Amino acid sequence: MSKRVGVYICHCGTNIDGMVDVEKISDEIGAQGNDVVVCRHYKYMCSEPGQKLIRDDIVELKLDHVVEASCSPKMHEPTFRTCVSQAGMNQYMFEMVNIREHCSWVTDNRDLATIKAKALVEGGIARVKYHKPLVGSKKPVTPAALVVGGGIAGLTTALKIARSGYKVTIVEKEEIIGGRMAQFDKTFPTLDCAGCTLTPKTSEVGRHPNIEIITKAEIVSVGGFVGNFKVKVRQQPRYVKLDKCTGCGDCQKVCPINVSSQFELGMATRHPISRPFPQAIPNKYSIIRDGAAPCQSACPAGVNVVGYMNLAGLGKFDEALALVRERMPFAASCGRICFHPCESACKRGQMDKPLAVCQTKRFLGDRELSKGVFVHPKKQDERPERIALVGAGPASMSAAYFLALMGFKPVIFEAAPAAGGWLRYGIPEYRLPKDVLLQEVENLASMGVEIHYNTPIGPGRSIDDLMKKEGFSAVFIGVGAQDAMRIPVPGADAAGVHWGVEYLRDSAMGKVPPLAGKRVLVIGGGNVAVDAARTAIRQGPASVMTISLESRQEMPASAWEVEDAEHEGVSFEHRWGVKQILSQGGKVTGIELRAVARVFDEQGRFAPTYHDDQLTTREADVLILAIGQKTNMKFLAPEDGIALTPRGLIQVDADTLSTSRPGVFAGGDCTLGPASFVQAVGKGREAAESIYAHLVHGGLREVTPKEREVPKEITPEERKRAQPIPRQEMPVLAAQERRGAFAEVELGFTEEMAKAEGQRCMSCSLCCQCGECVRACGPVAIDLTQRESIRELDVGAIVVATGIDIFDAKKYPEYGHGKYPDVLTNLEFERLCNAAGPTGGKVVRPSDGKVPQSIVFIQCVGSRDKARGGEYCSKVCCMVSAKQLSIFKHHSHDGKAYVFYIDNRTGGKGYEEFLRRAIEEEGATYIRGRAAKVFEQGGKLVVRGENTLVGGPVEVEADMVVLATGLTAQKDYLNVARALNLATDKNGFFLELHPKLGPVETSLAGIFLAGGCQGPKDIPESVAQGGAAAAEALTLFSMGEVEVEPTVASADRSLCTGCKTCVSMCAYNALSFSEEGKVAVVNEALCQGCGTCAAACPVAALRVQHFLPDQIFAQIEGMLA
Amino acid sequence: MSRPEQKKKLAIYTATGCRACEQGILDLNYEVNELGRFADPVFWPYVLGTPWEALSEGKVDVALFAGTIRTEADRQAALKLRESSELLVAVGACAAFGGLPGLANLADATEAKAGETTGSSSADGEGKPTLPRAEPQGLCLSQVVAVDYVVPGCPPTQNLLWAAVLALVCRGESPARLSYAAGRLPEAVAEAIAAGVLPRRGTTFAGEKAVCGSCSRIKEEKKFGICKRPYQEYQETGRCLLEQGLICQGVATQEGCGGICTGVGVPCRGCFGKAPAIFDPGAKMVGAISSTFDSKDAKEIAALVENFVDLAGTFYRYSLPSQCSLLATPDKG
Amino acid sequence: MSKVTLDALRWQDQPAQATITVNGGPPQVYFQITAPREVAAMCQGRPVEELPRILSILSPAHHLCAAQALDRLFGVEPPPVAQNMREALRLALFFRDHLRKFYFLVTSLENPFADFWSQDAQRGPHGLRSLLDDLMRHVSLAQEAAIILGGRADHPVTAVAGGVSRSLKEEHHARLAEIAAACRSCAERLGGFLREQVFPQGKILGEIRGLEAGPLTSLTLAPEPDGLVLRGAGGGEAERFGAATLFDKVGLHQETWSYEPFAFLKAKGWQDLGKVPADSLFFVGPLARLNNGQPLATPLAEDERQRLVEALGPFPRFEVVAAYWALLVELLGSAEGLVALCEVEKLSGPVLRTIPKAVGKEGHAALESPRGLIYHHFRTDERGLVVEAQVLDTATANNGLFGILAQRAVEASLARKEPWEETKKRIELSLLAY
Amino acid sequence: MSEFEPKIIAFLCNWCTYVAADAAGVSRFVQKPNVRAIRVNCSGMVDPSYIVKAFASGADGVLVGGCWPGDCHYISGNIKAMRRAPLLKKLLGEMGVEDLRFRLKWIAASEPSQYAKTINEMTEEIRKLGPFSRKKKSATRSVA
Repeated sequence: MSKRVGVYICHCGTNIDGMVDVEKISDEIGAQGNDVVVCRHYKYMCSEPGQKLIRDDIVELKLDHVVEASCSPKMHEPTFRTCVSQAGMNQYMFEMVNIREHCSWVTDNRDLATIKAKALVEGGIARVKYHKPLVGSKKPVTPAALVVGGGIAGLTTALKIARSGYKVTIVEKEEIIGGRMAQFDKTFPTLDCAGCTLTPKTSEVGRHPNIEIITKAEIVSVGGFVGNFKVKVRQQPRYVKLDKCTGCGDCQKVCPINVSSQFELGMATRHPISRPFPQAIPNKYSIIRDGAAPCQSACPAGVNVVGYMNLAGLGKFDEALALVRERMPFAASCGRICFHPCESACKRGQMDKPLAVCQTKRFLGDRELSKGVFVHPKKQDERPERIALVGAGPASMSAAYFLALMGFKPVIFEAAPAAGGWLRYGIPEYRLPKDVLLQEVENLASMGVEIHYNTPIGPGRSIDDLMKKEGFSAVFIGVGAQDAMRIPVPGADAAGVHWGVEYLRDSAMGKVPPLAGKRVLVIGGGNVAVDAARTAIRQGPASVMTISLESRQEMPASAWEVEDAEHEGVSFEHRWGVKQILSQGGKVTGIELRAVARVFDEQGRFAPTYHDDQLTTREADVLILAIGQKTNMKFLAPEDGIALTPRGLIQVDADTLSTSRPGVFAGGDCTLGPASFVQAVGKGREAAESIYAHLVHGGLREVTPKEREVPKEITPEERKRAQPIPRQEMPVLAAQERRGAFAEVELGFTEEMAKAEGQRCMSCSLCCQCGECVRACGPVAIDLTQRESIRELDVGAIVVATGIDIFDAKKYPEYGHGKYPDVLTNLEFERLCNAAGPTGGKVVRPSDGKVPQSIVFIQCVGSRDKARGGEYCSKVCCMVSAKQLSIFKHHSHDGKAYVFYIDNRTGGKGYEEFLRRAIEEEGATYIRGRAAKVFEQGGKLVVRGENTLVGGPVEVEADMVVLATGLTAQKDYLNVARALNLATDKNGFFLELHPKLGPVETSLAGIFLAGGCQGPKDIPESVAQGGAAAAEALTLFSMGEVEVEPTVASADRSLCTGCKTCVSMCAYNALSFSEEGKVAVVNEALCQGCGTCAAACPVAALRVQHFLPDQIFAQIEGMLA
Repeated sequence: MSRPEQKKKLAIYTATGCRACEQGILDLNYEVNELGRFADPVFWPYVLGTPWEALSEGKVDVALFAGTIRTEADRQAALKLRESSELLVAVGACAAFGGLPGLANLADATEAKAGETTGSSSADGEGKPTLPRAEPQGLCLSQVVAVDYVVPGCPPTQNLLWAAVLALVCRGESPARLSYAAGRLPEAVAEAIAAGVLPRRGTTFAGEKAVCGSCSRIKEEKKFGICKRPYQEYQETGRCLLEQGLICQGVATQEGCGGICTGVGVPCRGCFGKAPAIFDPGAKMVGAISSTFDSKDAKEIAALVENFVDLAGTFYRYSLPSQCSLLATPDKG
Repeated sequence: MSKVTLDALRWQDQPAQATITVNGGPPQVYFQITAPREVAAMCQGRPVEELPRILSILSPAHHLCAAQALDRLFGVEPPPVAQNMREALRLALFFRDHLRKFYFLVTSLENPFADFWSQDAQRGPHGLRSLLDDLMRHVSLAQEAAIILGGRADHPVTAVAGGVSRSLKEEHHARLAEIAAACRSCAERLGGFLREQVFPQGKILGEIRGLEAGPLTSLTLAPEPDGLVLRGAGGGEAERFGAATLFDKVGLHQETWSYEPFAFLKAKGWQDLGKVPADSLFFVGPLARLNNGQPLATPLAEDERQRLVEALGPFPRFEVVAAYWALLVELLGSAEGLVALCEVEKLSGPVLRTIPKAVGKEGHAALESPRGLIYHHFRTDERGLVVEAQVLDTATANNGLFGILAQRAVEASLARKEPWEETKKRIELSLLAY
Repeated sequence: MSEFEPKIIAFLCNWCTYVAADAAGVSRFVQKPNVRAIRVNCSGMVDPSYIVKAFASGADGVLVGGCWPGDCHYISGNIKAMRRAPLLKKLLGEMGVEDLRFRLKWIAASEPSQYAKTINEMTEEIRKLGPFSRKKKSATRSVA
């Protein structure tokens, strides 16, 4: 079908016609026919007569395509599109050819320019024939806005939108709104108080019914499209309920922790529970907590170490013990035998020595035992359910404790005559005295836990029986690993050979063979082996030697235990393995050993190999083989229906500890293999929670999100915070007194020692959750169990006002910021001036508190310096310094102010006048030139620079130096950009749609920018942009619906093979793979029309409307014809 | 048994090529045992020994032409068959796109061995015979004469070959198995066959999408992090070969084969020619693969590209003479 | 001088024609291959691992030969299951190729689509019609086996460096065993028919009986790995050498009137085709393979070989009936081999490929294809791109022999004063057996 | 015959390089009149097929101009262009298109002088290379 194309060529006065022979082109094209119905040229096509020419032709000549050759489409494409649509033609049937900017203006050869212009027009004609009419679709708008950032720009936007009657949600990263402006003292050029201008706004925002503020929150992702965004917001816990907090401040009075205040730029400290300043909005407290401290994360039972150590530091031992008990019921035992991973994780260990956590805990436990009064938290209302617990080891005891607190009736069945399991029969008395254990067991019994001794569970009285016949509602299996692992060693049946775990159990029961005068050999490298050796040496043998496969470093036994054993006279030999046991007349005489080649394979798995040619023997009368331990599963009956893992352990769900039989739970060694006491206690508590959920809620507990962990590396800030107290050393029994005695070796802390140890804690989690504030809070507003949460918001427009950051002055080491305390950044100086600031508004030197007599301001720190900072001008620093020196001069009239500057840029209303006043009235000395260096000389700071106006170097003495640091993008700008799909420039500032015509719009329809996040701005500009962004959002709301551009991608189902090449191309998630259709699907509302997918699509099934391959190919051919 | 009034006259010829296509036509007869009822092969030199003169005995209804145009004799054969046939069908990748023999077009003239014959059009005096002169380069049939239908593939799969015979020779007269033949044909073609009308001229007897559409492999995510060559290790079954880092042209090749090669664990090399909407298969393959490079770093990308070899010989393996837009000469007619 | 060109000879490897010039004395016959095969130009610059797929256009067996050359080039040994799959494919191709030749033989003077079986005498379960049905069915069965094993039948794709690209599925195993058994009984039936009706008194064969080219040297694989053996016409060994040195022994001669070069033994030097005896030529193919006089491992084939030896002597001459008979021996042998190989355990295993660690520089392989010995030799650059690909195809090796056979056929035909049309058929039928 | 005037097709991104080209015009930076620009939304939209098409249709050079990495109006479209260029160059090279004939350049809206410089350099370099002609086989090429 033939097309009817009209071609119009503009002279643009002489702009085009001067260099291009418009008439000639027009005649040639008009003469060629080929679908071109008419070709006209005119002086000014964009003028009304020019446009009318086109409109009339469309109607009279029935044109179906129009080509217009004139200036850049960036200039007049909308004009002509409107023009053709006025004549009834679809605006996309039009093509604009640029023969001015791209042709007549850049050539000086008229012939070549004419050739080029004609080629361009031919390209347009060829292309336009393939154009198709396109119409966008309409979608309703959600009349609510999201403002990201609660600084002055965002607040302005929020207020304007809210006042117009629409809902606004402000998402603010910090705990309060106000942004940078809240930190300022006075503002230029009027020198009025920043707080006085800001607070009325913040408080209006705070109380406006249409505004909701979400503090401590960030945008995670944005879905949807203009008018219909779905925004995910991640909120960090505030720990203080906004609706309950009255702002009375009782909480912060009792807070034991002091950390440096970010709001004050580290020039003051704050309590983790606090508010930055009294007028802050929301005018409520909040707690800053970085996450779980390494010690707490390391503890298998999850004990809040930081909390109770700090309480101990305050001398609040009862509260400390209560906090321990939330996770660890047996403080006295744990304090003795725990392998304390908390101490290994303690960050203070990176500086001097870790806190003596374990011993402090023991102190807390012992203190209670010595008082003889057992305090446990209040039990919940009694419940009818009885829970059976199998085994009276640590796991069961822990579960029983927590079950009892929940109101259940726990009943423990223990095969042995005493409780404690491994604690009782595995751990020698010198480490855990029996009476300590006994008291903890008695305390448990006092809570209503029944313990039946000598009552084995097994066939005859199986778990099945417990549930079916005896009416237990749930069962917990907490059996330990108390059988010795036996390996076939030749000669192991000789008299005098003992197995490690059994040997320990026998000694605990007093059934140990006499060892006096005998040579004892212990085989093994684990804790059982060392315990056995240390037990043996207390029985008066001639010698005790331990032989391990592993080297000293590889040994799994705790290093300090090995050391203690050596102190007590145990000798060690390493890297020998048993070949056979030598015996005579059925009695052991020694052992033959072979050298170990390696213990672990490349993957670190235990897989020993030996040199069979390197043999040796050791003589011995008694041999203890301590090569491992295992759980005896004989107590399980087939009808119990409890599944085991391939390793022979009870199979449990990792989160709920539920076994394969509903209602039966298990924890401790029988599920983990030989593990530690503290792990068993942790599992016991988890099982209790699961049992509670199972019986009370009828389902298993939901897994609560784990608190994030604080970084493991110590920070400089923490080093500063650490109090210089040495670690308290535990008094011990002298080594010579230990042999032959089972008296406890470690003697325990005193109150003073415990307190001192507690004060050593740096509280690297910031808030330690000691609970002091909770106890002090009258309105019960504090909830320390809060966790981060995700909220989803539906909004129609998003205004991004995330603000600016301050350039890090340390990147200019020659200026000495951070090295000399009296070199400040201008924001730090601002806090000094501020009446609510760290000095109460006195401008004094941080080093000595003296009032400075001379201050040097250094301009352009981080600005206009491509090498180290931004290439751009930060815009406000000239005025900031002029303002600050004026404030300084108002404080001390005789003071001298110097400014090293490059250019003074004061392009604002009243700005230049303000600067002139600073120079002329305040008498500041402006030196043109970059300062080269700041150094100390004779107790004074000296600024060396160059005076480029007079030429030559200059040195100025100063009491204080203020660096006019530049403004930079927020450090986390990329997170915001990614979450919102915003484009940024190379400095990290968000890209506006057009630098002049679209300053607050972004390339994403419905997402707007305001304030410093788009580039350095002063307050008036930020406010103006805030207003402009509000107007954009309001325009959207008042339109009620949005037209979705038709120049978007579409997928041809008849071509698409579902290869998924395109899916990862789309930066807007507009492309997805339809599982039903097995084809790609375009969400046209999300598509921005970039065409990346179309270029990648291997079958050309994806196309962007108005940029179809046919159209481009035709244009190429036309241009080259 | 009713027979059509007049059997269609059939011509079958192979120019320069391997004869697998003719074999395929023979196999049709073996398997379907139907063709003879509808068609008289009046001209089939390589199977029946028919001389060229047989062509002058009246118009042929359908000519099935296989092989690349490589010599003067091939060109003459194409012209003669075009002249004497109602419908001329390009059968197989060689006739359709140039095929493997066309690959030789890439080789540089200077690299060919010296002293080899180029064919001679005149006897050299000693009574020795002449040899048809070689064309400057291998061409596909449509570059020499107008072609009515195309049956692609190297060789064409039996079902599509049969579909073409059903459509062009039997014209709805055959009760034979359409569903077997029409498995992957576009609906319009299948309907035309069923209705006994000729499909639109220019129809390619192939599927309507690309090979991926019928390939059994699992596509998860296209992220090209490493360029593997087929001798390197990869999974025989399961995941998409391209996603495993192998160049596989299934993404941009017209379907119809059912993904035979990918199904047996070797990458597609495009014997069905480019998928219908594509301009140039090499450019599209470049676009599709490189777009998914798993890097944003120019150096990393350069290193990745370093591992690609012989793009032209791979992307235009079967279609160099006609579908490589930088080498191709335009079609005739 | 008169000149006749018999254009487009029936079904050969390559498009070919025969030109006969008579210039006074005896007629001079030129067997001309009329289409160029640009193996070097096609392969040069390709990644070497692509050659099995490219070279399969010469014949499907070239796919396997190229894959073997790749094994050597990459220095990898295919796992047993892969070797078995490749061998099974090779045997299936043997069966299909040979069976096709018999189909053509049986239908030789007729149009394959015509009702040539309509005479009542040829009806019935043992008639010709039933036999042809059987042949057709088994060609397509062998084709199906080749598709299962090779992915495609005519241009297989599955043989890759170090093994094969695909494993067989359960249903494939069952089907292959079925096909193999069917093929064996088909071969037996065909053997019976040929023995009874064709070889002794077959009308068709009778006409070209006695057409011989011999005595000729034959080139086959040696029993030891990677070795080749040249045998004299009497079956005696002339020379044994490593495959790698093939092109040291064999030269290629180019004539202006044929696109296909003529292979000859360098030791003897190139001699004009008219020279008798043609002792610079050698010959590959089924007959060449039987020329060693050794018993075959498979019983049916060995029985048939015994019959052949009884009838024609221990070292069959290069004569047409012998050539067809040799095809029958191999047809039986390949069917038997297929039966033996198509067992689940021989064609299944977890490892299908030995993955090469590095790209080698050079590789070669010689393989017995249905039409005779073929040989590949590749050289690559450090990236594994082909620098040189030398190929000896059966069309090249037997080019001279075909010339001689064509000459004999024309002479015989002229002697009987047959029309050219008959002469052409005579040439076609005599060449077909090779 | 007058001097060879190369024909260069330029695909310019609507947001950076097209703007730079406009700005170059506004600033009257004199440029060789050899470039014919096609405005595209993003350099990531430029299908390698377009570039091949341009050469096949008689262009002597092709320029793709996009935003600097990190500045893409469509977040990362230019990264896709950056990924495609080297592989496309390799293919073009095999087809006989010299390296200098196809270029991918990052030219920001703020770099009009850079745009003019690129155009001028490219024109002169391609002028030296001479017209692009499709790889032609010599008629006497031997075959075997």
